[in-house]
Amino acid sequence: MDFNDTPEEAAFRAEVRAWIDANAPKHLEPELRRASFASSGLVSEDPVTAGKAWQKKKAAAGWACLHWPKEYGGAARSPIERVIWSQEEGPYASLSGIFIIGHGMCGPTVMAWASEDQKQARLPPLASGEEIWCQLFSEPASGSDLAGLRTRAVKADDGSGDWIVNGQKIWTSGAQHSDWGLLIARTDPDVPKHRGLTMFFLSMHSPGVKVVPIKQANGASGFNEVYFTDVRIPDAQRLGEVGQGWQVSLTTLMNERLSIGAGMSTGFPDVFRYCMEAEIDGRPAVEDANVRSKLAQFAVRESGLRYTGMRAISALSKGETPGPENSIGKLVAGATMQELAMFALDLQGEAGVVWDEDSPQNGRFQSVLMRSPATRIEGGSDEILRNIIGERVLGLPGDIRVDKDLPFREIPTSGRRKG
Amino acid sequence: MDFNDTPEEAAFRAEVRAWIDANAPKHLEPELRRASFASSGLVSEDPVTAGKAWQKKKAAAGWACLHWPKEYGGAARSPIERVIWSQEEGPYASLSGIFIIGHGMCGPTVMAWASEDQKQARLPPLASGEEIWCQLFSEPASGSDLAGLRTRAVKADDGSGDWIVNGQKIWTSGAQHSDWGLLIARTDPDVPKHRGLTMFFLSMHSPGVKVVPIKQANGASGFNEVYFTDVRIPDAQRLGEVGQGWQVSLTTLMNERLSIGAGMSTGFPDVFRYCMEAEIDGRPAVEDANVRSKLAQFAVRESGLRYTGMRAISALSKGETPGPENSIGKLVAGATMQELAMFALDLQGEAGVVWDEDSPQNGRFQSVLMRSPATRIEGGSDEILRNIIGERVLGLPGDIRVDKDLPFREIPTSGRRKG
Amino acid sequence: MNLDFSDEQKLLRDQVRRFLEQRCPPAAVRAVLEGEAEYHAALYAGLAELGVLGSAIPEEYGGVGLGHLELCVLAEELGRALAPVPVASSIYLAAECLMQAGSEAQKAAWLPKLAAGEAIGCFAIAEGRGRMSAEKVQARVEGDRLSGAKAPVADGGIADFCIVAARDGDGVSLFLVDLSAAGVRRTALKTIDPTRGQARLDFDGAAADRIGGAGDGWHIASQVMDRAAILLAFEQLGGADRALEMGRDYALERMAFGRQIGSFQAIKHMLADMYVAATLARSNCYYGAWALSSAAAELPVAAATARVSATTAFQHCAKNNIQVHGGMGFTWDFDCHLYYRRANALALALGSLSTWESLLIERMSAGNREAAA
Amino acid sequence: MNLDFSDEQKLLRDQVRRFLEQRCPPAAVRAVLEGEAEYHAALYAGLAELGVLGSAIPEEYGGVGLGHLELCVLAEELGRALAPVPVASSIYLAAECLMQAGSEAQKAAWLPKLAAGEAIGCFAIAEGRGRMSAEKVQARVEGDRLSGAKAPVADGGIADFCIVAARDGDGVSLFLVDLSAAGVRRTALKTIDPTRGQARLDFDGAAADRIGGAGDGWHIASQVMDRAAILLAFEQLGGADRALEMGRDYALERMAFGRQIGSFQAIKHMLADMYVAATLARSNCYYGAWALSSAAAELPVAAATARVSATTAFQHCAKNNIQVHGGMGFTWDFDCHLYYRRANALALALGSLSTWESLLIERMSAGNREAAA
Repeated sequence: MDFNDTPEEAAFRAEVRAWIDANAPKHLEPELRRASFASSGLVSEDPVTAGKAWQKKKAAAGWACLHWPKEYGGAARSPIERVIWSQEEGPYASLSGIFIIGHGMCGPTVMAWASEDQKQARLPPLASGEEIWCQLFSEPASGSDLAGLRTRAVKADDGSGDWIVNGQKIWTSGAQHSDWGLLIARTDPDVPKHRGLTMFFLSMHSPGVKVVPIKQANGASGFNEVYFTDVRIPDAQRLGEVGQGWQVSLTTLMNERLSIGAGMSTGFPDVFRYCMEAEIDGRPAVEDANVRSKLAQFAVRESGLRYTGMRAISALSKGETPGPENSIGKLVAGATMQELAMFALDLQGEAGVVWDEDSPQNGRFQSVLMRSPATRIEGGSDEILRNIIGERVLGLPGDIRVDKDLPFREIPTSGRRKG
Repeated sequence: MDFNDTPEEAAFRAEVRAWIDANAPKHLEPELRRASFASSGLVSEDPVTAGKAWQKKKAAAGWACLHWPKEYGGAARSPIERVIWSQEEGPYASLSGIFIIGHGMCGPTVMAWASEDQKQARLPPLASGEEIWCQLFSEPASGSDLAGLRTRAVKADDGSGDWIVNGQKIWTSGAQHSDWGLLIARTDPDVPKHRGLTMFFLSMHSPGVKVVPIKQANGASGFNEVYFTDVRIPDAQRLGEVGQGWQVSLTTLMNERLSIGAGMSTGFPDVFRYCMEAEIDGRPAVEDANVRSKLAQFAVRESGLRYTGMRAISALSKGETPGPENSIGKLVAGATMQELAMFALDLQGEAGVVWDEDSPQNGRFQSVLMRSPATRIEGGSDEILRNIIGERVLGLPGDIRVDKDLPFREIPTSGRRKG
Repeated sequence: MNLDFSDEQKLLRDQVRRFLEQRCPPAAVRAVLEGEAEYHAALYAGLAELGVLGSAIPEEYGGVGLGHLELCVLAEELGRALAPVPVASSIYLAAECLMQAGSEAQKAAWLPKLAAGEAIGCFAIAEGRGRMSAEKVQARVEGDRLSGAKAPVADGGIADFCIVAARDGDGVSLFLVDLSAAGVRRTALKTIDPTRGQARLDFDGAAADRIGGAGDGWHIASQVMDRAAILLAFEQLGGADRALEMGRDYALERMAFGRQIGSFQAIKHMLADMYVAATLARSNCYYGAWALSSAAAELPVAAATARVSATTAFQHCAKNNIQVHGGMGFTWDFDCHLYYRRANALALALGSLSTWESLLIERMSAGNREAAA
Repeated sequence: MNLDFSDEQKLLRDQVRRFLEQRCPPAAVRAVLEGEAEYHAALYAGLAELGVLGSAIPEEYGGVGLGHLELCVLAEELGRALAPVPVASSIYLAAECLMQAGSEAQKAAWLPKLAAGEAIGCFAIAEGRGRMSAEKVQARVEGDRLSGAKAPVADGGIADFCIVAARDGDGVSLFLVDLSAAGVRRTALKTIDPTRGQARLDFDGAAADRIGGAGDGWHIASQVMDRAAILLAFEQLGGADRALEMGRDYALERMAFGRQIGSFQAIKHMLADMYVAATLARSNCYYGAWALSSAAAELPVAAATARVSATTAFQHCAKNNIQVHGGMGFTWDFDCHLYYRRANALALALGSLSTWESLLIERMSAGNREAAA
């Protein structure tokens, strides 16, 4: 057991460090260090412009999409090299936040299911940051139950082979900046729900696509609704067979949960720092027995997640596949963030209600309080994650499914009130 | 809002108090005050003998089974009078603990379903404490899922009309002292499980009945297994129709959860008292901020249960039926007991592991630690109680039932391991 | 024994609930959340007209003279509807303080206006972050002139007068300050719950009129805050109950995997636990109402009990109501966040949960020691 | 980076696990729980033979000289099997203390016997209830003679020698006491976990040989307890993991309502939460193992981290394993209570959870202050 690099890893790290040192936009570092979940932290420049510039620079030097094959614009680096890169990239990584979905989910899906021509056309500009992708999966009536989606794709009756799409997607991050979208739609409502789906990709600039930002409970708008009105998609932009959309989507989702959960922080270090400064009855808060007991339990969750991440990296470093431990990341971090925010506000007393730049750490705890409920839902709710751990990690049976063999159109769609 | 009796209630209370003052076995009071959940606390006398004597005295003076009709040995008192009685009976109530199941569950079931002859024969000696009853419902393979029981009753082939019972029951409190038992058995395994059950009562002195105490995790034996080998029951001791056993059992269970949950204490007062005495770093534990925070949360659960009970009494006092609030009693008290025990041991430090008469409060917290896991299970597990609150109080839908319409013998009986 | 409200009080509750359903739907709350107004003035006037504001104020001072049980009933409804009005500041705190410690002239000057909704009062103890304490009070009165700063002050931006804790000689006293007078500067503060405004008040030689005895300020303020804590606990109870109902209703309506989501144990048991928390809070609040209305010696313990229980319940229910709603629960358009904001804001009013936890056990142990002595 | 055990260490683990499955099945644990013997002597001899006891003891003192990472691996397996043997007292504490602070003669006298399982050592700090502290030490040594009482002392009933914290002049020092000598009285104590014996030791002029410098006793004892805490955390981790497995297996086998009970979300999610707790504990324990084996400056923080996390996880898993099992889980015949007893007993060893929580934050904040200075 040690925390040191192997000689090869150390050499790679030195190379990365030197390149970043010479090329990173250092003037942005202080802002980027204030990045929080779902925000790059950037205010002095447009995040999309700055993000595209950084990605382009990386791509030119061979540092884009380390895990992708070289023929599609990647660098074909090993998983552990990818980890070292991200450790060294540090705060600048948040500049590339707009590409996470494209590089982590859409790209791998296209790579697995598209024709060679399509891959050659679409992947390099995605890798180099010229094009941004978004993922069009969730719908208002199908969140956790993704396969219950209702957006319809029907063959055009003009013999073109094109598909005509109508419906609505929701929770689409980055849709407003995106050039392309990965879309799952229902092509057959007369078969059981998992069997009537088909995957496509489409230009977000297509006629009939309308992006509407969702105002969130915290006042921000990180997500969008996307409306489709007679949007035309060429059949060549179908991924997988008609009716095979569910299997295709599993490629995407497998990557989504990994990338959301891995290495999440609970925000403990900020709260701990605040407890070192704040006072209770004239003494440092950190000396209060109640604060200590609560902080200690938060601390071991934070360090538990940190070392769980390092265990996964250790496995990667040895060429092994990490175990299922990482699936706990978002489950633990989401709930803990929210508890920590309430705890930090409690320490502030009546003044905890105030949310402005004079609040401790620029109002960070108030922001986390208002943002954290979403963390416990997006990308797999706490309940879905517990199901995944129970079923895929512990091998417990699935929930009883009443909709499994029903044709989609016969599945009940609204709860009837008793009495 | 007030905590005072109405004039009628005050008069009744005075009458009760005077009678108890004149008749209670006062020499036993100190022992009885040490009573804990599932134990009368009595050591100097045999609890069964002492219990029967007290019940007989009460019956003779018209204080037995206050809620029963007079013709069956009861006193036909109002619910609020019953509450006042139990408040005044205080520690002596634990003497009658051996009759709780008979008076609270078996008696009402017999009253609702037996013939008039049977009622005349069985209820008065139960009311007066001459006979003890037990309840033979749970089985090793059917705990929460009571209707999955397997004890079989078949018609004797001798034309007597008698039933022959074979099988096993479990978790039977007081079976070793009981004269009679209320038994639910399967009379038809070819119909869905709720429809093939029939209720009986039988003499526990019948040939073929064997009572075996269960040693519990804490070393005590409050429960028994009861084995039936070709036990003969006259058809006249059937309650309700053949196949109607489930409906009959609901009479019993409705009463069980009420009597278990109502007015439970979490044990907080003992722990609070201990925190007043114990020290942390040379100062009273009760001054420690961590102790205070945890105690406060325990305190509001204890008082919340106490005043929930009083709200129910208030409703009774006005002739109303209490709301569903009391269903939370055991759910809250069970979990809290266990947490409180761990908390009290934590305060004792390394010495908390020691469990003897020199431990604080005679080792009470160690005893609660070892007994409380059972409280969260017996008489409806935490999970069953949450289902009840969710479904019966909040009106949420029931769990999906896969066994509902299957003939009993086709219901799967063991889990198959995957892979 | 009767740990319940009377039939008349329940009728009153139904009446106020209907009134608030009509006059204070979520859209009315959102108007304050999103708009410029710091409170819903028409609703406040309506509540005055209905007699809500004056319910516990004696008739001789323009009130209805019902009592504090009625005020508890009303508080629950205001909490349930998230009413964006300064009732807590003006009635639970300012009016209560005047009734407890005000001079005849002070009462006559302000109570009728408070009851009629013609004036708004507020209560300013805190000076910045952390637990409130007498030692932390830096505001100072010299020669009937107040200087110093108070923040946050609930409803300080809209109040006509303020009751301020300030140093006077060696001790802390309470002072009544007319906020329209010279030497007062108000600054609105941004908060997590804009439906209940907060402000910073800076005083620079503002005229101050002492309430109660010199040096008695902290003692009076504590008594007033205990009483207000019970009323706020009822507001929290109303909010918790409504959040539970919203979650329950959504769990019945929303389908996933072909089932109502309330048929999944994860959701069903979450709602059951919300019910448990709300029920414990209700029972503890009733205990508080009894203590408040009967001036019982248990009042300090009952106040802390109700407050700890109701804070815990409202935060628990508001947080899990969002979780039951899933993604929709986190949109601006659904009302879940209104309850979440209020739950977390009320959790800090009059001192945070950990403060009240500590107070509860301190008071219980003091009581226990006295009983033993 | 490699936060994992080596392949050789994993082989060792598999070997010891097989050994314990054969030699320490639940029946062997029950023999100690229900019988007169205070520990499983044959198993202990077998562990000595296998080299487990001496794994971290240098070869020159009769050990195997592997290291502390191997000892962590072994501790996890001992915890998993609930091995009723005095490894913690004898190896994690007594041997560790001798290695840290013993004189050449003391090490030569006892380490080979400890490694061979020919002698059992124990460690006596606590004197009665509450948190251990230097101030609480009343036992006293005058002229190499020890007087006073220590309780509870884990394995004090079976040990050959004891390391005792006692006053000597003004400070607290550690002393080695041969328990077969005159002036020693042992009294067995009843405990919640009879598979790990506890005793009270009364000393009346027993011969005592100082370990380490005069007045250094508390400092050495703290260091030793930090090291032992990491090893105990591995025992807790092993227990937590096994309790989780038991619950999982039962949830797969047990049917209710025609379904495996593991298909109910209430049970499934309970087990998922147990998995989360056990996984966090494992990662924190590995951090502790790294600190222990590399003599890192982070050792005190890592020890408290591993300890808090593993205590929480084992208590959580042992408690909910019973709940998953329902009524059967509460019978003497099922093994659930063996884990519940051990979880609650280990939670108190070397100081209770709240003590370690406090230590963790105290140490983190001290480290933070130093880093800032």
